[in-house]
This record gives sequence, structure tokens and C-alpha cells, in this order.
Amino acid sequence: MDLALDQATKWLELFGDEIEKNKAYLSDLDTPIGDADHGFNMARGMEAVETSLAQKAPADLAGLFKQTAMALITKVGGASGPLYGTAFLEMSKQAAQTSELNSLLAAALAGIKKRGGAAAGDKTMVDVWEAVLPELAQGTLTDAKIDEAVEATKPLIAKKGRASYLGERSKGHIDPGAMSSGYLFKALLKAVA
Amino acid sequence: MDLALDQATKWLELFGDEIEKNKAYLSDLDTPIGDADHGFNMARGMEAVETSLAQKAPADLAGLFKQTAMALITKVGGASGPLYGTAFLEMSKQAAQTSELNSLLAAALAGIKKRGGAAAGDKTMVDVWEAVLPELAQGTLTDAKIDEAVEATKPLIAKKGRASYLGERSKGHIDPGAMSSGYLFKALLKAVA
Amino acid sequence: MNYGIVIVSHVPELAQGLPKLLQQVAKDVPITAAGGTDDDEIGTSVTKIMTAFADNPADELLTFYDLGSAKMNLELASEMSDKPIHLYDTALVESAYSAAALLEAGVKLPEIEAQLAPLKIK
Amino acid sequence: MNYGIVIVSHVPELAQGLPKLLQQVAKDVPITAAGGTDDDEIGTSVTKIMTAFADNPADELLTFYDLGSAKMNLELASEMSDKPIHLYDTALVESAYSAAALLEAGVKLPEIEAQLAPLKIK
Ligand SMILES: Nc1ncnc2c1ncn2[C@@H]1O[C@H](COP(=O)(O)OP(=O)(O)O)[C@@H](O)[C@H]1O
Ligand SMILES: Nc1ncnc2c1ncn2[C@@H]1O[C@H](COP(=O)(O)OP(=O)(O)O)[C@@H](O)[C@H]1O
Ligand SMILES: [Mg+2]
Ligand SMILES: [Mg+2]
Ligand SMILES: [Mg+2]
Ligand SMILES: [Mg+2]
Repeated sequence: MDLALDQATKWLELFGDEIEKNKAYLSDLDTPIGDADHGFNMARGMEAVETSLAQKAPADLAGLFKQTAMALITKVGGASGPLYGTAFLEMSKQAAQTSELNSLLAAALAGIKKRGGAAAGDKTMVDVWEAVLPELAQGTLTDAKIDEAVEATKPLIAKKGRASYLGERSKGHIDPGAMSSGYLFKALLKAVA
Repeated sequence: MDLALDQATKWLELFGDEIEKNKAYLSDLDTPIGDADHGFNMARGMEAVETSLAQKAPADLAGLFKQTAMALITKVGGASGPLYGTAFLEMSKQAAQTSELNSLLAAALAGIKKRGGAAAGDKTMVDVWEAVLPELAQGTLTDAKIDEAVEATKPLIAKKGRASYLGERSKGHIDPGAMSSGYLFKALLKAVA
Repeated sequence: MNYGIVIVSHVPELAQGLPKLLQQVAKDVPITAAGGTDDDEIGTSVTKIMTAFADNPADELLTFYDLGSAKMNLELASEMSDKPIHLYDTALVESAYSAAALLEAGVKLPEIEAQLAPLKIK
Repeated sequence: MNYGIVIVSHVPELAQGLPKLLQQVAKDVPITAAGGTDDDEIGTSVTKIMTAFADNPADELLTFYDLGSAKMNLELASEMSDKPIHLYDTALVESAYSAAALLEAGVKLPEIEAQLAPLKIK
């Protein structure tokens, strides 16, 4: 399906709301296997996105994603900044060619993997993106499946990011970036419904 | 030969004088293969030795070497601090058993090698000590031989200390710690003459 | 070709301190640094990194960092920069020190990189 | 057995900054540091190190350093100290960070040392 500008705008608003609502929880997830700031990082970033979009209404999808990318890159402060920032930067470039949702998300995922070097199984946000994108493309994605994908990071041993320093001890904890990506896709489902 | 307290005291005075006179040169040697401070480090250390001995005249050889060690350890500020400091600390301990010079110096060298982990050929002060001690024991040590031992560090590739970071580039430069050890043994020869 | 060094750390004090250690053995090598977020909290900033790139008078930069997210911001910054940027996954302090000393001694980049290789730990 | 970390650097700012990076992921681990000479020049001080040992409330200390002369002063200080002192020839920033995170997670020393082993570069 083609993603319309108003749908994409709604997507980001809903995502920003979820982040703000759950920032303490996200930072709690980031405590046993990180530095306890993922929620606060993302909240700061999404607030900057909101400010940016309020100051200058983007003309099109590419503009929306570009402004989002720059706000996240400059304001998030942690690993999720360059990662989500690159995701939206790639969607911005892709949006010059197409508004087709799966194509945009595929470009975003490719960007995240290139930027962070993670693969499925490394216990990062990539695990959620890899599980979710095929379902989305088939039209079979649900909130329940998103929850499963996030939960599936729990038993993994982290290979990337601060969690990787914990080695075996990263097992048994949900990855915070996976959780925020879960919110991202739940917000998307609502926005395009 | 047994080292008398007055000879050892003279030894340190002469060494301190040579260090003070040549501190800029020693630091110059420490420039292409180090951080340009060996002479200033040693001058600061030997000044502290002089102050310490003036404040409290040691009762015996062990006391003299102990005070020297502590002044060097606390005031030198660079690698030569713990190295020369350990050398004098070991001589202090050995002096409780014997005043025999070769025995004292052997203990000092063992201490330097244990502290810094260097062996002959690593392009450090150890190279001079290893060359000089046998000659001293045989009674054949001269200023010329000391100069040779110091000069012999020139073609070596450094394996220890800051010079080791230069790799091949440490070749062709005299080791500063070797030079200061050269002064140490020349001062000794004068003091026991 | 003249080379400079850029240090990227999550901590402002580290970014201020490490160049002092390096400059002692590399007085002629341009060294700049980016430490902490824009608000000087623990983190890294693409903006600070780009400033460090621009402020460094050298034409080509060797960059070193502490943790993985610093690397990602370094890569973003280098994508947005004109200068050739070299990024090393080597022990921050020890490899930056090696690179600084070797650059001061006039060693060429391939040889420097060979000496940095055993320090790759990330 | 409670463990603490001691950082020894030639640079005062580095000794102030690195603990901040560590404390973020190890809020319950005691971390002290010794940076620079007694006059706060570039170098290390046995006196400062012994103070860092004594000020650290832990019974047993994991110590990390930047350059070789810091190691020698660390060894002198540990010979003069009562506490068991463990010294690692590993990449300063990256291994201190690993040790801090692992201590906070309650990992035992042998396992921590196994994880530090690949970071041995000095
Ligand atoms: N190299 C990477 N590739 C993919 N995702 C990563 C990578 N590094 C970190 N992450 C994600 O970022 C999240 C942590 O983000 P955040 O806490 O904001 O950054 P930081 O770890 O710098 O504090 C992790 O939970 C993980 O999902
Ligand atoms: N591990 C070591 N073993 C023996 N000698 C060493 C070692 N490391 C350094 N040195 C000696 O110390 C000298 C440098 O002393 P100095 O300049 O005072 O210390 P720094 O290198 O810390 O500035 C070198 O020239 C070398 O002779
Ligand atoms: Mg975090
Ligand atoms: Mg963080
Ligand atoms: Mg020196
Ligand atoms: Mg020095």
C-alpha cells in the first residue's frame, strides 16, 4: 500500500505518544542490560521531531522523514539516535521514488542493519523489524504478533550494543530497542488502519 | 668490595650533579622516542633525594637507599621513578645483609627487571646495567665501556616503555634511561675510586 | 597528505583529557575531540563530531571512539563530511596514543594501520 | 567478596571522566581513580594510587591503567597495600567498562576475567 503523508504524520504522532507514555518503562528495560536511558533518549528525540514538524510542515513524505531523521539524529543521544535516524533517512530517500510502504520499510531496515551491523538473533531492534516486515507485507501483522516479536528477544544473548558487554547475563531480558520498535509498528498499524 | 656509607652518599651526590647538568640533554633524547621529559623527571627526583638526605641523615646504607628510593618513587613522575626507585629499594633490603657492591647492584638489577619486565636487548636502562655489572665485578669497568654500553642501545628496536610505540622508528636513537644509567655508573666509578 | 586525529567519547572529560596525553608525544599532529551530547551528558553528538572534523586543520582524519554508538555517529558524521575519514575499531586510548606517536615520527598510514591492527577489539 | 574498580591514568581529566562512563552502568560498584602526578601534570603517582585504593570501600580491587609506567606504579602501590589488588593489561576504557557492567550484574571474577582476556593488548 502507498503511505499517504497524513498517515505517516499520524504514525509519528502515535509513536511519539507511546514513547512519552512508556519512557520510564523503556529505560527500566535498558537498566539490567544497558545504561538506563533508552526511554528518555527516545522521548527527547520524539519531542524534537514534534517541534521540528510544528515549526515547518513538511511538503511531502520525503520531507517528513528527513525532518524526523535529523531530529532523532541530533537529539536522541544514544545508539537509537543514529539507528532510528538512519531508518528515517533511508525512508526519506526511498520516498523520492515510491510511497509504497513495504518498500520504504525495507529501505529503513537495510539502513538500520548497515548502520549498526546487527543481524536477526543479535538481540536488537533488528529482531523485531525482521519478524514484522514479512507479516506486514502479507497483510497479516497484528499487535499480538508484534508483542511476540518483542518478547522473542528475551532469551537471546546480545551481540550488539551495550547489552553485548553483559554476555550471558543479557539473557532473560527484553531488548529496549526492540520494545520501542514494537511501539513503532503498533503505531503504524493504527495509523494505516 | 664493600660499599661504605660515605662512598654511597658521594655516589648519589655525583649522580644528582650529572643529572642536573644534563637534564635538557636527557629530555632531548626522550623526544624522538618518548615524551621529552626524562631529564626533568630525573632532576626532580634527584632534587627530592637531596632534600630528603639533608632533612634526615641516614644512619646506614640501608637507610640511605631507602630514602633515595622513596624520593624517586614519589617525585620522578615517569617510568624511571618506579624503576630507579625499585632499584634503590632492593639495594636497601640487600644492604641489611651485606654492603658488598656487586651483590647490591645485582639485587638492584633484578628489581628493575622484575618491575619493568625488560630484558637485555629491549632498548632500556637494563641494557646498560647488564653490560656494566659483569665488568664492574671483574674490576674492568671504565667510562669508555659505560659510553659503549649506552651507545649500544642506539640501533635497537624498543620493546618496552614509550619508545616501544614507535616500533622500527625507535632505531637510531639512544635510549634516555640508558643514558641516565650511564651517568649513574660513571658517578659510581668516581665515588669508589 | 597531512593527517590529524579525532577522539570521540561519550564523556566530555575524556575527550578533553586524552588529547593532552597524545599531544605530549605528537606536538605537531592536529588533534580535536568530541565528547558527550550537545548538553554535555554521557553520550555522543553528530554535531560535536562534525565540528571536530571541521576544526581539525588536517586534510585527512584518523578517528577513534569508545563505545559502539560513538562509532555510528562517527560514520554518520563522516558521510556528511568532505574530508577522508578513517575509523578504527581499536582500543581507544592505546591506539590513539600509538597513532599520535607514529604520525609525529612521520610514519605512513599503511604502516600505522599495521601497528594498530592488533589493537582491534571492537 | 565485594569488588571495586580503580582507574589509573596519566591524565587527571581521564581519571575524572572514565568513572562517569562506568558508573552509569554500575551504580552499585565502588569506583575510584588516580590521574596525573601529584602536581596534576601528565604522569602517575604512587601516592594518588594508594589514596584511590584506600578511598575505595570495596575489599578487593580490579585495576586498569593506560600506559606502562602507570602499571609499574600500580604494582608498587599494591605491594604497599593490604587489599588484594588485581591488575589487568587490557584496553583501559573498554575493559574497565566491561568489568563495571559485569560486576553490577553480579558476575563472578573468573567469568569477568574470561571476558576481559580478549582485551589484553599491553
Ligand atoms: N549495533 C546495533 N544495531 C542495532 N540495534 C542496536 C545496536 N546497538 C544498539 N542497538 C539498539 O539500541 C538500543 C539501546 O538504545 P539506547 O539506550 O537509546 O542507546 P545507548 O545504548 O547508547 O544508551 C538497544 O536496545 C538496541 O535495540
Ligand atoms: N619497562 C621498562 N623496563 C626498563 N626500563 C624502562 C621501562 N620502561 C621505560 N624504561 C626506561 O625509562 C626511560 C624513560 O623514562 P621517563 O622518560 O622518565 O619515563 P616516561 O616514559 O614515563 O616519561 C626509558 O628511556 C627506559 O630506559
Ligand atoms: Mg541506553
Ligand atoms: Mg545511553
Ligand atoms: Mg619520558
Ligand atoms: Mg613522562
